[in-house]
Amino acid sequence: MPRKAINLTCKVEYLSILDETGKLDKKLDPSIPDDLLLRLYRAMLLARRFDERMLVLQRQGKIGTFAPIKGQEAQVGAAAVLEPGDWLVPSFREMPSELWRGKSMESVLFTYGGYNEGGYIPEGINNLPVSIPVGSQTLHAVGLGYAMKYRGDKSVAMVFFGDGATSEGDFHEAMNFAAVFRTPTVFMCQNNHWAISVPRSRQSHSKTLAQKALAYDMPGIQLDGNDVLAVYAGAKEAVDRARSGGGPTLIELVTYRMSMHTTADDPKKYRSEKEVEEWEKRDPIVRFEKYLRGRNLLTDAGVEEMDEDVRNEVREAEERWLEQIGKGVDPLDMFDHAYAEMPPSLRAQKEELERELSEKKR
Amino acid sequence: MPRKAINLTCKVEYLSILDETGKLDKKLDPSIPDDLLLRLYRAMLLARRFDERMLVLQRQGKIGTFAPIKGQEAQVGAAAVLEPGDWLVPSFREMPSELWRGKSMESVLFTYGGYNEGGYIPEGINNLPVSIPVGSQTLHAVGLGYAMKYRGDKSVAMVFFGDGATSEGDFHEAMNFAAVFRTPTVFMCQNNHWAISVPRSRQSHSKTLAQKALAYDMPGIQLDGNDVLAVYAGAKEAVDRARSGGGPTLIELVTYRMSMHTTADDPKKYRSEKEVEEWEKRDPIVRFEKYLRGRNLLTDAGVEEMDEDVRNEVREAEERWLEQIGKGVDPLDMFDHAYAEMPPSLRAQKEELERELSEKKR
Amino acid sequence: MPKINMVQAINLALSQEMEKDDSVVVLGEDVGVDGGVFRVTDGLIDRFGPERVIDTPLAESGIAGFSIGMALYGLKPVCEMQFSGFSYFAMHQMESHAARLRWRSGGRFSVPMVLRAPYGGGVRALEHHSESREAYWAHTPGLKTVIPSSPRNARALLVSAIRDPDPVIFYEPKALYRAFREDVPDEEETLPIGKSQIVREGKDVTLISYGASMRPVLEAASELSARHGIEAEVIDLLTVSPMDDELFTGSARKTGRVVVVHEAPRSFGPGAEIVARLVEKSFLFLEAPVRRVTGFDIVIPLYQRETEYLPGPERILKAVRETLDF
Amino acid sequence: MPKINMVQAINLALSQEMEKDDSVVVLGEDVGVDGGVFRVTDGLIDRFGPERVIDTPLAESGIAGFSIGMALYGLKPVCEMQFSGFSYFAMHQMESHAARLRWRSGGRFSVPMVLRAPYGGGVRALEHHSESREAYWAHTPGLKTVIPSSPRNARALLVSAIRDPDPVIFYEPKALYRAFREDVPDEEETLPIGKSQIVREGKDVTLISYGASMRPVLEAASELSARHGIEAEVIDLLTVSPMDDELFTGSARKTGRVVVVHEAPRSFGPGAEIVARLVEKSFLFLEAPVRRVTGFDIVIPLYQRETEYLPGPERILKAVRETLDF
Ligand SMILES: Cc1ncc(C[n+]2csc(CCOP(=O)(O)OP(=O)(O)O)c2C)c(N)n1
Ligand SMILES: Cc1ncc(C[n+]2csc(CCOP(=O)(O)OP(=O)(O)O)c2C)c(N)n1
Ligand SMILES: [Mg+2]
Ligand SMILES: [Mg+2]
Repeated sequence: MPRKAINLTCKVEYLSILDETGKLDKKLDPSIPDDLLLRLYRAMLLARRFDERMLVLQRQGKIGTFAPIKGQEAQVGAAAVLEPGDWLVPSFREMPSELWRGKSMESVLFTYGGYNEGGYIPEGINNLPVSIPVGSQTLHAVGLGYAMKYRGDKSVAMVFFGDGATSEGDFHEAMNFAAVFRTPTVFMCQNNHWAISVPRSRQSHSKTLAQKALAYDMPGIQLDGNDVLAVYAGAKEAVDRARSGGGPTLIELVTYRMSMHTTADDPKKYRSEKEVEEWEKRDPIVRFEKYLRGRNLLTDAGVEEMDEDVRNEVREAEERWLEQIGKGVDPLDMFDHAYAEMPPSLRAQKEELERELSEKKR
Repeated sequence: MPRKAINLTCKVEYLSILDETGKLDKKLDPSIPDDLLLRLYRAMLLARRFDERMLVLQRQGKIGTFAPIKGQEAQVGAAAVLEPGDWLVPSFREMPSELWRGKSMESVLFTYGGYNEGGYIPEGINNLPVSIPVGSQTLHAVGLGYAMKYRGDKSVAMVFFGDGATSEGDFHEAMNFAAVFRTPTVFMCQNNHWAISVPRSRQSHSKTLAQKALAYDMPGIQLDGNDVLAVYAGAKEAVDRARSGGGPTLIELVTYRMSMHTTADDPKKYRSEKEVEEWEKRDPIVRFEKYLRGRNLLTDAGVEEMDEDVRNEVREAEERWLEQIGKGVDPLDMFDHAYAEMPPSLRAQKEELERELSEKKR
Repeated sequence: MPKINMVQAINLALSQEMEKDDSVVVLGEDVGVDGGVFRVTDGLIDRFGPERVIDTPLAESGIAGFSIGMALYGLKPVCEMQFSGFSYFAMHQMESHAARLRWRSGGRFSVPMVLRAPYGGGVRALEHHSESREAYWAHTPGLKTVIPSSPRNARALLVSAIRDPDPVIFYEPKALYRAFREDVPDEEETLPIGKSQIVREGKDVTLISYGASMRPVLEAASELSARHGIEAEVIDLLTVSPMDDELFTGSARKTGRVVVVHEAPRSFGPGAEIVARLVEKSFLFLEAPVRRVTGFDIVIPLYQRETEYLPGPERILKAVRETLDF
Repeated sequence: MPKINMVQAINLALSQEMEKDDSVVVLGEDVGVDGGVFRVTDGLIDRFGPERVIDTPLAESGIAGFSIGMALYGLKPVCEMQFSGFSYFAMHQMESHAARLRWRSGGRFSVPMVLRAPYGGGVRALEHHSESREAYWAHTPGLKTVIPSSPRNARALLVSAIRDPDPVIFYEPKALYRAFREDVPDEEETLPIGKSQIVREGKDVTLISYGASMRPVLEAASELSARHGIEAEVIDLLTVSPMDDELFTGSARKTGRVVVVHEAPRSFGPGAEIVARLVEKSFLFLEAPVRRVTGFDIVIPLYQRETEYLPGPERILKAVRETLDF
């Protein structure tokens, strides 16, 4: 046998539907109903306003360190493809998707405000809580997917993670398991170009992140992550495939972290203002708004009204949160939910703390 | 921007030079000098005989569990490309390569015989000791490579691992680091088609293992791993590239584990005799021998003499080993080399054992 | 009641639970077609099919994380780490997720998985195949760590572990896999997780141990009784964490003298926690320092030196004598 | 002598060692251009270049294994785990290789690396950013685990760790990073690894702690002296493992009463080992049970409940009083 080329499927495509000016590529129009378009727009706006508000709250010391999502609001296009029975497996930059799927803003404030209460997600909402150890949650989405298949449920697990997460071993193991077991898992990589201070180009030597799918003979695609229509269309294709037994997909959303990594971070140390400005031109909300205005689905008045409405919603959530935390917390709660049933030695520790706290009060 | 194909380099080739009948593809002949060809043959034969002998020793209870390498002897073609200043980073199925690089057969017997003495490798031989945790050693070869570059040494680290190892997160992290830092690392995957009972086809969904290089934009190639000439040629290309600053390469050696996983394993539980027979036809030694005979580099007498010679070498090593272990071991040695300097509390433990052993003697 | 060994007893627990509850799935490296490198899962794939007895790719973190995902969906995965020496690859999944998802989600989610792993020395194995690092898991809040010592309690504990609503680390003393047989009833049997047992009553000294070390401990206890007329009370922890200190602190109050035995390295090992609890709860009753007979603070040597590393009956006897003579 | 905080002190140790020895390299996530998320490595990349101050991809096992490889070649890598809560991703590399390669190779190879990681609570951080799991490392044979408690000893210990021929886990109490300043001489200063220190002499009770907990311990000691005339002897372990028990067992022999303090969960934590050593070495001198004032056996709560989780001066005082009243 001579030296011969091995025939491999190497297709990795890029999809963008709305350009930076809001112009639609008609051939690619996913034909989303008008009301869904408006709901998507509103969800993006809500996420933006909530994010802005949290930055204020953080600067005022009312909440602790948090991870802004500014610029990555088009992710809701992916969440919007999911059915209620599907599962969302977020990392820490999916607030927009989590809200879309029914998580409350209060619970986000609880978490960032240092209250474990934020982890609770009401029965019926199939979102996992935020996963902070980078990349580790990808495996959970594969296990969920396997279990869905095992149960004969036609559901899908969609897991979000960053460009940095693709460097973790867990990402690789998850991709491999998903491909081997053909689980209904959609890998949604938010390539926002930075992992704290490390640029995408130094995170991996590969030209794209989508092409990492080739290592597993899994479909991989790169989407314009600031174009909610492309995100929706690409996610839909992957979710439909997964649901119909076609197995997993790796999606790379090409987007940008317009704000700091977290509020503890100073991006000026490692990236240029110019780069940020370039990306500001591609703001997913501005672009989408232009498109909707062009289609007369939005008007000046409509935008203003919606913005007002969204701001109210944020304020009301904040107020509810303040009221709830105003009641104070019981530190003894920290022992709750460690186990289904509290082991005796843990009960003893709880009682120890209880005694200490009551002595302190006296 | 429309849905468009991303232009990626997707070349993955397969190289075989000697076919199963020992026929050479002249266009691809790496033109190895005759004496090296004979040395390679002898090394393969030595490895085979030593492997066979160890199986006998194991069955006699003289050594413990060991991992036979039968069928994977052509790996020495890769080791042969290395300079003494290069580093070999083996897993547990590289006995042939380790011997080629100067490790003694006694030390192998020590290890499998349950003596830690086998781990010691004389100064000047740049082999790491055998690494058992699957895939984990790949990272060491990347660190070695980085350090070589950092020191301006024109050396190369070659790391061996199995098909199963490609599933581990560490393999992925090593590939990524190597590509990002462009380290002089050659990843040598011995795809012997089985990871204990799990066939290659269920270890990964990808058509080849070599294509995993595409995820890192790293050169990847598949070699006929039972063809020592192909192994040599492919490894040389990769080593030369690494040495000249061209960065890492992933090589997949397509070979076969002709024997059991370890002596604790019964392959009949999971694979057919027929499959094994198919691969026996592709025996790397038989094939190479045919070629060398065809070129009149080997004759009946020459083969017999060499075999005799090799068997003697194995016997002598075994005798030396028996002599050395015949002197008995000092169990207190177990405390040696835990640290450069023994911490006081460990010294106390050693003294404790010393007292116990001396009381026992009395 | 058939007499079976621990491998068969674990197999029995798995197959009966799988029979009863289709949410129980078994997964790991070589657990399916091969039946496990120790044959613990032998025959399960034939009975329950490859969807429920899953040969996974070779990736421990993958296996653990994948199991967590399954468990979140309501399955009860019993995953195997082929040897406990490779379970550290999965440490972060267990520490950061399995142990915490109930807490993190305020009770909404739970991870009812079992992570099985053969541990300990004594089988002439290669490096990494003989370690005892149960203390890593025991120190991890949110996990339970269980270690059986006989076929019968292995079977009963594993059934309880599978039914437990929280993640359980189930360390199997591989030295005992085929060491002896015991009557194991075919009918359902469970053992409460979090409870230790007195396996031999005595008044002179308390021996506390678990898992593989129970054999030399019981041997030493027999010898003490037969040769020296010393009656040792022997306690089998069974659950290492959360630790049941009621039983052994009670025994210590009676005997006043305690020896703790395990294979794990001494420092920062489970024995230290036992001593600390004894001091906290039975200080005034202790008539001699508590002795720890354990592995040393080094990597367990390859097998030629293993016997001297492991706490055998002689070392235990010596410690007991010294404790009594104190 | 300039007064500097711990972040600056660690930075000083790194830069001076890098200046002296070109085999010292620094690596980790965001340690280069960004200067580290806590600014510990600030400015190093400008002075020593990106080949020596390496921004790695986001992979902890990768960072550890890569460091091991470098160390095998003779470099002295100082790698950072951005938070100790993510260091478990690297557990297997450290347990299976860093800790063993000297032993495995019969002394031919060594792994002179340092793994730095900020640990502990008290900085209002997110989940996984406040843990104390030093016991995992302390229980691992072949590693050394070092935890400073002040700018000056942080600097000196880190220099010693970098020069140590074996792998050292260097846990940095992030609550102390900027908590106070201390005179740190510009000239070389080292502190022996494996040695503890008496930081306050006393005769009534011995307080043993390390790292972040040294602050509340010293606060409690001052209060005991000022308000109650009780003189506590305070011992700073500095090295958690291999543990220097000479010093603290000696102190216990003097005071007869001991309280151990750490943030790590109590069970199977470092405090247990301290108690075990006390029992082994100063049993007859102990006049009261040794008390452990520690984190609880649960995941450290998010920051609103963190103060109650962490062992503060009040809990320490209460334990001391009870120990004295025993
Ligand atoms: C395993 C792990 N290592 C390190 C960290 C600290 N950390 C938090 S976010 C982050 C960067 C993540 O980058 P990326 O995956 O691109 O996600 P992004 O923050 O850009 O959304 C790092 C290093 C972590 N949370 N988990
Ligand atoms: C991390 C880890 N997990 C599990 C094992 C047990 N084990 C030893 S070899 C092996 C299969 C390895 O397969 P492969 O990588 O293909 O190498 P081969 O044995 O075929 O040479 C397994 C599962 C191990 N040594 N290390
Ligand atoms: Mg990112
Ligand atoms: Mg293989």
